[in-house]
Amino acid sequence: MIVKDAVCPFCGCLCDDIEVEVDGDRVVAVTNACELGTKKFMGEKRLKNPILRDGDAWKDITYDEAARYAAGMLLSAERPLLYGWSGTHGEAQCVGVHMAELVRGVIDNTSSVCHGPSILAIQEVGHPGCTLGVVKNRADLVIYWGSNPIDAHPRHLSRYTRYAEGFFLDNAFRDRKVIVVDVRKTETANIADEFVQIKPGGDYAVLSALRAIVRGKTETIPRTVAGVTREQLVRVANLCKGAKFGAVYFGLGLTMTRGKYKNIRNAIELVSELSRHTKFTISAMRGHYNVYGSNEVNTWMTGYPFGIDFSRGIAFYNPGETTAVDILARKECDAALIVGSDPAAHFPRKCLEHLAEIPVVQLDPYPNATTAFCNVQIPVAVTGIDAVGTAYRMDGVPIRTRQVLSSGYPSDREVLLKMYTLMQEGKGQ
Amino acid sequence: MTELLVKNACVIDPLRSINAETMDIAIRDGRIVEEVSGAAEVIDVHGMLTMPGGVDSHTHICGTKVNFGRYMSPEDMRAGRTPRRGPLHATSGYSVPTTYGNSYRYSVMGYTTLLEGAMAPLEARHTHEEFIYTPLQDTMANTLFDGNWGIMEAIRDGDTKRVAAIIAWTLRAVKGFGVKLTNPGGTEAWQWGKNVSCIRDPVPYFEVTPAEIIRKVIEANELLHLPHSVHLHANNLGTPGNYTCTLGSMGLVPDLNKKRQTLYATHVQFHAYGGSGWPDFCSKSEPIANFVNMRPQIVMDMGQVMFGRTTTMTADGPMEFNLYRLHHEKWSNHDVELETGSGIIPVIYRRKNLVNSIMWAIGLELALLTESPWQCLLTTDNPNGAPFVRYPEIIALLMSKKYRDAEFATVHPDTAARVPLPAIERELDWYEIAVMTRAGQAKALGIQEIGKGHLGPGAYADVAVYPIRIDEVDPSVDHQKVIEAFGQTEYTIKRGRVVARRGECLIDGSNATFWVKPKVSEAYDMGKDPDFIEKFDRYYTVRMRNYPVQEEYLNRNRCIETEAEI
Amino acid sequence: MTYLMITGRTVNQGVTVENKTSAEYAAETSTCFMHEFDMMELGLDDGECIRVTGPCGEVVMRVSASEEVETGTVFVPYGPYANHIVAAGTHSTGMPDFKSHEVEIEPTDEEPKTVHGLMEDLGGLAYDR
Amino acid sequence: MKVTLAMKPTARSFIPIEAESIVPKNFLAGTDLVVWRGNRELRLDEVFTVTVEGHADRSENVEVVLSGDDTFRLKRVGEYMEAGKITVLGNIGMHCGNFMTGGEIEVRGNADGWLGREMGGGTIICRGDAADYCASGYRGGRKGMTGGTVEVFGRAGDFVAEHIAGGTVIIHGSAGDMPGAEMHGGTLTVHGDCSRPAANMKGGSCYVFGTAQGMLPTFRKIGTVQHEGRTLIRFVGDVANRGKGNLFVRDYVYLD
Repeated sequence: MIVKDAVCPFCGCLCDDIEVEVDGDRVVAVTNACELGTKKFMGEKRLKNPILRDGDAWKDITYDEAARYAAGMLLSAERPLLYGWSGTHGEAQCVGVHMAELVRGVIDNTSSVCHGPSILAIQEVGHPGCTLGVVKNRADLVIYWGSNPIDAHPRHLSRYTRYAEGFFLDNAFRDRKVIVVDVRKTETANIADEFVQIKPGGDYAVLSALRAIVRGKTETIPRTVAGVTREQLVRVANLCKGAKFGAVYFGLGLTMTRGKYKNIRNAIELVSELSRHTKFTISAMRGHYNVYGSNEVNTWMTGYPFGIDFSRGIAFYNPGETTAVDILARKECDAALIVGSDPAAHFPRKCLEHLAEIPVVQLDPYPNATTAFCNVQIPVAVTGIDAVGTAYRMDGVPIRTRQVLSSGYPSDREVLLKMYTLMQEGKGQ
Repeated sequence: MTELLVKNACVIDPLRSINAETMDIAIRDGRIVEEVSGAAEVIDVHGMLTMPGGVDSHTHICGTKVNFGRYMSPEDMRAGRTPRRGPLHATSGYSVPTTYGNSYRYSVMGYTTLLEGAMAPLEARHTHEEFIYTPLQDTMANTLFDGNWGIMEAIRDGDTKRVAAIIAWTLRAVKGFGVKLTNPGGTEAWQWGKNVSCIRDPVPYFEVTPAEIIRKVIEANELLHLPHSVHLHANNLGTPGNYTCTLGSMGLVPDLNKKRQTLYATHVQFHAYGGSGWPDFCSKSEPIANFVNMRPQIVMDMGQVMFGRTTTMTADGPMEFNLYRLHHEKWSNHDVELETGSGIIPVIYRRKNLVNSIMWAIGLELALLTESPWQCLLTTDNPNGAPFVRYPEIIALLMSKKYRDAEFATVHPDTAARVPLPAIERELDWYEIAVMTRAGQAKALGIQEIGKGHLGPGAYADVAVYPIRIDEVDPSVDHQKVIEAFGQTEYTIKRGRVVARRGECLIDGSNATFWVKPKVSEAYDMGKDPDFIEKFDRYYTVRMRNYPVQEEYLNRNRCIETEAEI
Repeated sequence: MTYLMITGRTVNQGVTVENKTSAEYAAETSTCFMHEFDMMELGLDDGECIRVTGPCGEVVMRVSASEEVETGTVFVPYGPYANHIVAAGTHSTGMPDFKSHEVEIEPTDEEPKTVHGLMEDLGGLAYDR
Repeated sequence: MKVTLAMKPTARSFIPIEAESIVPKNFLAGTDLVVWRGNRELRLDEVFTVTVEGHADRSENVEVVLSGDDTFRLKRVGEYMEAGKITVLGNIGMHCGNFMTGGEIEVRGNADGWLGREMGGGTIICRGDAADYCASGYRGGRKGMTGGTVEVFGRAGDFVAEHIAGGTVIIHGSAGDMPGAEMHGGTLTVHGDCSRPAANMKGGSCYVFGTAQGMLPTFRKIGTVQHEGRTLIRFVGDVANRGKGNLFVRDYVYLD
């Protein structure tokens, strides 16, 4: 059987033109997807059933036993952390928020170590953005800043920018200029019309300098800024002002470096300044396929996109205090539920040392690094492969993923609902 | 079977011409019935003012743009926070509250039906997801067609039936209710950083004018026999002197429908400005209201501004950018491929500001100068003019000259020379308020026939009982009592269940979504049109098969089928 | 010698990320990409082992020559090896300095640990079935 | 009246305790107050040994003294404080003196993040170091500190006085990255070194008596001035942002 127009649950591009050939309960071929997506569809070695750590050994348990363990753990905790959420569908994320409200815990998603700083910046200055198709059809200038789509979002270039057809571009490949700004000469830099190489930690200064130049204050700028000559900065500023439609895509090269959200704020303010001259937009290159969905769900249900602390009943938000890395490193939680992410692979070691000390339950289809710190792991279906559900693309477009095969695994939502029901009973509701 | 009897209600039900009659309301299984058995639960309301549940025919509560307003405003979320209590979820926010916050607060004010004013088709799934978490109201979504490429091309080709066919396909795909035009043509121009100045400016590349878009989409809307008329946010919102553009747009509208208006002009306060710039900015509510008084084919809503902090959000991207350049506050914009766009900025309307004072006056003037309350409905374009929790104050202002004068004394002193408000003596009565807050809204939306906005047998049992006796309170004097009464119902009954009582919501609820499926002939099924399919595949970034919103996204699915003429 | 360590996504990290117990994932995420001049200075050949010491510990990786990194800078794919030495401080923003860590690098005869080994060092228990 | 709150030693738990009830005013009505450890409500005397000496009928006459080894776990002490005095003998947790409008808080040890966030008046003295976001604003907020004084005798972390719109902040040691970011009013003085001061400033004054590392390229150099016996270089900016703030530094280094 061939499933057409399947939705790839890997990165924030959420490509929805994938063809998946299925033989029984196995994917045998994937067409249109990039290497990352293909591997995800072809994934193997799932965890077969829920497991419980019993001293220095693992034992198999039932889904009911696992759900009871999780519910009990969350109900008895004084400050449980409910973390992850970017690797699951929106319907499951909604249950997660209700759980956090009920047990008065902290709910955070992977954006705190991804584009959380971008959100902090947007909260200061807003966000002039657009959907990907607007860029595809119009942009004659695309800037990748601190992002390397060839490795992280391989089809971004072919579907939306460098190699994409555009309604308003006669010859898109020739008429569309690409600028890459990075500290490394990445593979993406090799396909750029202009590469701006910045000294590490210098993004903020370069962005400030560009803003000043766009405002006609070139004389204030020193001869070089973070390794970039003033001449090149002026050239880039002129390319931007001369474009009919410019689009900036930024990545973790801005969010993870010195200054964090201030870098993004500066980039957004550059785009707002350019909007006085021509059309310009800016967007984040989001990693997990549904990290934006967890921001959206959290926002409509709690008012905040990530890092929400319900300890006091009402929602409190303060990234840096209510975000997972900070809480774990400061040992400020006493239980953790992990869904749709693998913090043990992606968090600094100090966080892992605390995970080793507290009870942890994880929902994940595969054994992963976090498994080692779990008291219970519950295998679930993979959204977009053996479960359906809603995901939000990096530009905010919601797409319903398709189920391409049946595996018999329950979805995240089903498992979470089972836990939530037990928790409501535990709370006498 | 569940039965409820609301006894001794002082009922105002304008769609049935009932004005303050004391009667009992019988409810069975969520519907109004003639009578119930002796086993029915009885609520005696002792002569309190009782109306059909409130209907808001233009509010922004769910979807991409609203959620972005929340997302970018953690400072707004610090207000209005409540913890989870019993069946109720936590809430946050003042001007852009969480979905639960919106739903609970509307319910406490007696509202049971809401129309989300602007849904981008490509992002419709998001609106529907949020509807599910707006549990205490039934919902429907106006669908944006202002910058739709296919429609502009069909208009350029003079093919009105194709315009209708694209609307039909899209409404059905995205589970939309009505046709919304926001700054028609302007949102497409904005994707080049440009705008259209008024209805005769051609849209770049597509070479059609806003006037053509408005007229052809109106014709298409009527070909499809949609319950609601075209819902227009006119060009040129918020600029001095824009009233001529508004009159020009209204002048395009023929009278095509016997049951309802042919055009719903929204938040007209923002479109009734005189002057050649900010220095001579003034009210032009009189020419607008006079024009509407002579044209039954037009219904408008106020778009009232109230002083204080709020968040503006609209599909009108270029207008928001102009606001940003005025305020230099934070600014968000979100253009949607082949369809439309949106913009968001926070604002504070201040009494000390002359322009803001004039805006405040204009909304009230429109309501007071429009002779028929059926033609000017009460809204703030929530949250653009003010959050909807300010409605009770607006009702009191409309009912009391004394209250208006007292408020007027606190606004910018130069306002008097720029607006007619101080000379207007009219005070609206309870019946007129009932029209403007439910009956007129239901009629304008075309949902009275499916049982909304009235209390006749067969209607949805959505009832608002306000803790006030209208034979004892003189609204022109006791405006404070009016504000209190409309701020908190004694009972809000939704689908036959008491969902809110004296300011407290009681149950979690479950909403229904109304949407429209026009039935068109095979020849006009765009799902099978090769040109439509080819353009979709080439220029959208979502596959056509993945575009339609599945019925799984409708909590309670209420499809309204229409027989189209194509 | 002191280097600036940047971590980030690579295609190989991405294709193995759903199979963290695999040798391929361990191999990719324990690779330290380095400029060949820096390798010459340390006397390193492609594939040799290095001890990388960061603000909160040390970890053994394998070096790989790369033209993408500048001298003085090394690049390590996201994963448990780099994170073994990344500090947890976030400047109160929620986000650690994943892309701006000073590290010391020296040749070593030790082999990189397995992912399981790293996790068990921190108090975890590997699941290996 | 002197209220002494001696924090009881606790098990090895680091769950923060939110104690916004600890403000002088609340003790006028007694010590029957609650604090929260995570999601658990606790009586004040479950966490502290409470001693009251003397009597007061106005907040001005109340001094609260906090002691113990674990006071670094207390958050929000002195929130919305209007008058009186709080003395913390050791370290204090996050958000001490949030929204404070009057009175005095003295921290003898170190203060964790967000010390004096959105402060409107009064005085905070920190004898040790202050962590990140000292005297700053809130996420998404337009305005940070609007009045009062924060004086830190040790070092300050990153983003000190972010969004400051009024009031005075003095750091006797060095400050971290981006002190005075987005400042639009008020005065920030850093006696030691810092990096990237006054980023994107619109107004106000920022003094750095040490070296400004990574000096931003978008400040216009005006010349030298004498200030409190020091020769400082005066800049105006941030020109990226139509800013008209004043930045004075002893010396500076660009990232060139």
